[in-house]
Amino acid sequence: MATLSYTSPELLTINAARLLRDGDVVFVGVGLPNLACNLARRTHAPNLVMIYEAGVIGAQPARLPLSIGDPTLVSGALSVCSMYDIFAFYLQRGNVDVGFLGGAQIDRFGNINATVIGGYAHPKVRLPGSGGSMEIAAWADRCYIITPHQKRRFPEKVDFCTSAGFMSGRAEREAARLRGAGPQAVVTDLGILEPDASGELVLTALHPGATLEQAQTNTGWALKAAPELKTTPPPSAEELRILREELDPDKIYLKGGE
Amino acid sequence: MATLSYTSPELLTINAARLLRDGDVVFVGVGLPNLACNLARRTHAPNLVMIYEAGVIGAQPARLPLSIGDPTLVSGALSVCSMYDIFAFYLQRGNVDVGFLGGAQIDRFGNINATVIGGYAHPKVRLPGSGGSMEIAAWADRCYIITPHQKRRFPEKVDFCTSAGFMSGRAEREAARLRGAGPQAVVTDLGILEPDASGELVLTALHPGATLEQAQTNTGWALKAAPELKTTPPPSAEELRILREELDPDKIYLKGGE
Amino acid sequence: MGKLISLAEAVARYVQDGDTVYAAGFTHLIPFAVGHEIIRQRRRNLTLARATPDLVYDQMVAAGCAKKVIFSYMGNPGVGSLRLVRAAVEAGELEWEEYSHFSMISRLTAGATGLPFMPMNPTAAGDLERANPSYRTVTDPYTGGQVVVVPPLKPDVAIVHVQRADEEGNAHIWGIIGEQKEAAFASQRVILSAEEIVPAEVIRSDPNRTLIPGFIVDAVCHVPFCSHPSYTQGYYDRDNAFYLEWDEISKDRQRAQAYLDEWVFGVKDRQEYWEKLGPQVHRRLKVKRRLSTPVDYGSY
Amino acid sequence: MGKLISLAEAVARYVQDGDTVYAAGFTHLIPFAVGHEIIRQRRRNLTLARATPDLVYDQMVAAGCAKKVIFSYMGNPGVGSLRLVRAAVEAGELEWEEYSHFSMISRLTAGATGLPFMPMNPTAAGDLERANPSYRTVTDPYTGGQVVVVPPLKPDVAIVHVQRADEEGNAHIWGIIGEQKEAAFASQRVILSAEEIVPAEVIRSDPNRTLIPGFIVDAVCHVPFCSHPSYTQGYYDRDNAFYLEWDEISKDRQRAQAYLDEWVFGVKDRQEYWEKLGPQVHRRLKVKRRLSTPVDYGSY
Repeated sequence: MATLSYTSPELLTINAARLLRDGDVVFVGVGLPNLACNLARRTHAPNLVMIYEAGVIGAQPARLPLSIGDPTLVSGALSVCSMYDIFAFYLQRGNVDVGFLGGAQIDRFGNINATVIGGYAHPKVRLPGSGGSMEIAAWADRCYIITPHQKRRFPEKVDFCTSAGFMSGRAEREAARLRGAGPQAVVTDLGILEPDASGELVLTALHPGATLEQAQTNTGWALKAAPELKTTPPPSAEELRILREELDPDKIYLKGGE
Repeated sequence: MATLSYTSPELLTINAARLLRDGDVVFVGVGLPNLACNLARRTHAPNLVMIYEAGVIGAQPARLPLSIGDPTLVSGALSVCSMYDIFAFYLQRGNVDVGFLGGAQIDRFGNINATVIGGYAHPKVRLPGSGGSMEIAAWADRCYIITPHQKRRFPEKVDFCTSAGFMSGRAEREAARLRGAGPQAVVTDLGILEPDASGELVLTALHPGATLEQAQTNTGWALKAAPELKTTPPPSAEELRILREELDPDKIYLKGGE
Repeated sequence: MGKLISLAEAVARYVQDGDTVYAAGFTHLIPFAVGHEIIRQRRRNLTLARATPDLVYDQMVAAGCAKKVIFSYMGNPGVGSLRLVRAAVEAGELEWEEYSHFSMISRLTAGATGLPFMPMNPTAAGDLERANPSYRTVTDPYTGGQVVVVPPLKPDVAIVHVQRADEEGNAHIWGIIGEQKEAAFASQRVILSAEEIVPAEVIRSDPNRTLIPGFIVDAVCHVPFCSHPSYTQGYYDRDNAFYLEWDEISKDRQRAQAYLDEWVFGVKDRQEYWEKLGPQVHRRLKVKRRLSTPVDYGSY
Repeated sequence: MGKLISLAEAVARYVQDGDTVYAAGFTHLIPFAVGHEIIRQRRRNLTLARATPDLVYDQMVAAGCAKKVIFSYMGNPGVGSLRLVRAAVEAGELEWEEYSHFSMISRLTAGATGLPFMPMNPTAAGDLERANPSYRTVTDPYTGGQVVVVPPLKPDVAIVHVQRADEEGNAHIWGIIGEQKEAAFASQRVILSAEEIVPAEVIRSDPNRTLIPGFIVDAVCHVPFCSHPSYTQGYYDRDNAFYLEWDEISKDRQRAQAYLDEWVFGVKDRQEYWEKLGPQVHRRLKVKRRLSTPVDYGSY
């Protein structure tokens, strides 16, 4: 069997899509999460409901949106509501199953920093800030993170906790009585990290060709492997076809990588 | 000059209409307040904005509404919003100039009872309850009350305080830091009561033909007259014409009285 | 299995004895047909929550469905008293819990948005706050003042009637929108009835009009004329004559019972009810068209 | 005098040095033309509040209008960093106050509804709550737990762009409605700009679409293409190319200044700006019609 070639963003997107379940209500971001959701809808999760923090529910974008507030998300959507309503009636009420998160740093316990590198008052690098991620991380039932696997992105501890993962460990999150269960998986270009019983992110799967050593070298803490380290099935021809021909033919998000 | 004859509801409505100012935003009830507002719009206050607690702003009813949620209030209105919004964004925010109130009892300090006659737990008469009047009384800048002048309606103290007037006196209302200034006038079929410096309702005007003694006999406390007791101008031919020919030709609300 | 089922099936499946029911609608869109079906299926010990109980709760109380009402204005709108609920309360036969409109709707909003409470500005009308221990206060951390709060209301089941919905329950509502959205989001289960079931394309042609998304809806029922004697904006008028007539009927428990026997137990469903009303009533309640000016969403 | 005045006059009259300004819009309907007019009139020491500062605040900061930003996501939506605001913050030249989206919008909602604060469920992301003392907690009187609250935001002036309004400022908005309503109700003054000024009958044909009532509006300005490079749903597309281009321009203060000289100071008003963009851009941003299915309000 010939091995199919694929880029790093394609690998990330396909593995993220596989985490979604049919019927999930997903708080979607632009870029790869948007592609992942649309891929899932065209494969195993036709009843996925896509929600955007701009207030759009059940979008049917006719083109790839550049921003989370693109007009193509609105025309033909099922519903559009105010920003307060999308956060209050949908997310805070507990109507969102899945949230996608990103950030400059993700630490050992899945906490995310999207605010500053360095000190808060005099930041070395000022990042965009929380947006909706503080609440998504707390209130969506499950959260997924898509990120390249780089050491600077995976420090032992985030400089600033924009969005709570398991904080100092699962017990602390449980004590905080947050609605959501916290980060369930981090999809990188090397594999998949999932929280263990203590809430620490451990490597549970490697993508075809990637090694544990690679993953450990590119992680800022002593990354453990799960007892049963799996290998993810390679992207299928159908998954790649949908991504390349239907979802991002101009390679706006799928360019780059190897 | 021939004296025009008019009924008691006509007299009440016309005197209430005169209290409204051009540009006022008014929280309107059905019945006489609705007629009073529409009369004011057709006379001295063309820019009056009528708001209904059902969530309707700037109604242009083509017929007399029976209920506060009549469809004729909606068709052709400027705006319709939810019940939460009409109370929160309009009334609580301080966007309402005038509220009309009613109740089974109005006491010496303008407190209103629309809840129970007798004790609360085992009421002798169970009335409809607050509806919106608890908040209207507190948050509209000025409140007006339209009521027949009867002793049982004007007790020294209400059995139950559904809506705050001046409570035990102006000082207590001021201490409660309510947004609105409280009841500014009670229009009865005998005259007009207004709060004095202490917040006590005193008779400030008599309608043509009514006497101070009549008013006192029909009030449950020792009703004082203002130092300058005025007489209200009698209903004009134009006011009566608009009421009878344009606003309530079928005499749905204007029947009764003498 | 799809969500589009008969009203009888929806009530059988989603309304249980002892439930807290919120039949939404401020004067408009009151789901009488669903109330009647609940009566026909003889549900008991319900807690009936509604800002304005209206005639539908008067009828449900008369039929013995309720053990409690939660309300903020217990009247026959535009007419006067709600005689049967009132009589039951005065006779001590019915529990009640009472709010102002704003505190009632704030409770529902807290329930719909997942909040532990909603704050309100002070009204100083302390008697109700003292009578109902659900009113509490918190200390404003910015000024040190006292702020009145109310707890969330989370009914077991919301009943919401709308003008048009698709088979999944994505619903367009216009006219007086009352507390329809809040009731649906606050409740554990949602029964949605609609004057018209339309293709999803109609809903998608105007997403800003969709107040209730299908994924929070459990049952979708096609029930034309569901609201009578209340009304559905653009579909039929409010039957003011019946609101006045009920004021007479409800003076006498026997007459009320006879009404239920004839108009609720005596008909199979809303269609039979509507036919029984007859052509004269149909004509009287008919409404001429007055269309909204469309808006352009653009093709992107 | 009427409210329908030129944008230049509206800014002259209602935006003062030192004001807190909320130019509303979540990606959609961002009032660039008003931001540019504020730059042209050289307002200073403004506090610029907005959930998503977007390019318009980058430009206003570059022009020296601002002393402070209040925000919850400081990015170029879909592109990356908001370089000029970021540089000013990193250089310590600009004060800032930071929230999450929901706490920002909760602040605005508290301001719009006259509440002393709005509660939120816990997020446990304590670093921001520690960094920003506006976050406080109250004790839940029902459970004894701690509840995070934020105080009201009450800007001096809200700037809201809409699709269509009548001369009194009664405004129809559709598509992404963001925080337009909350900003208008929260603010002391409201400048409303509209793609189209329509007869009141158009507004009255669909009252549920009216999110902002005229009586809270101070100035109504007819400003077609006000939102470019943002967009107005149904009227023109988002100029994604410019959002990408600004990412280059804003890498260099000189280039940003040259942009302002040419496109803000170099034009008299939005009409000149739009003409200067030229027919190719006009064509690229043109949108085909996609009309909503009308609804029937009925003639009562």
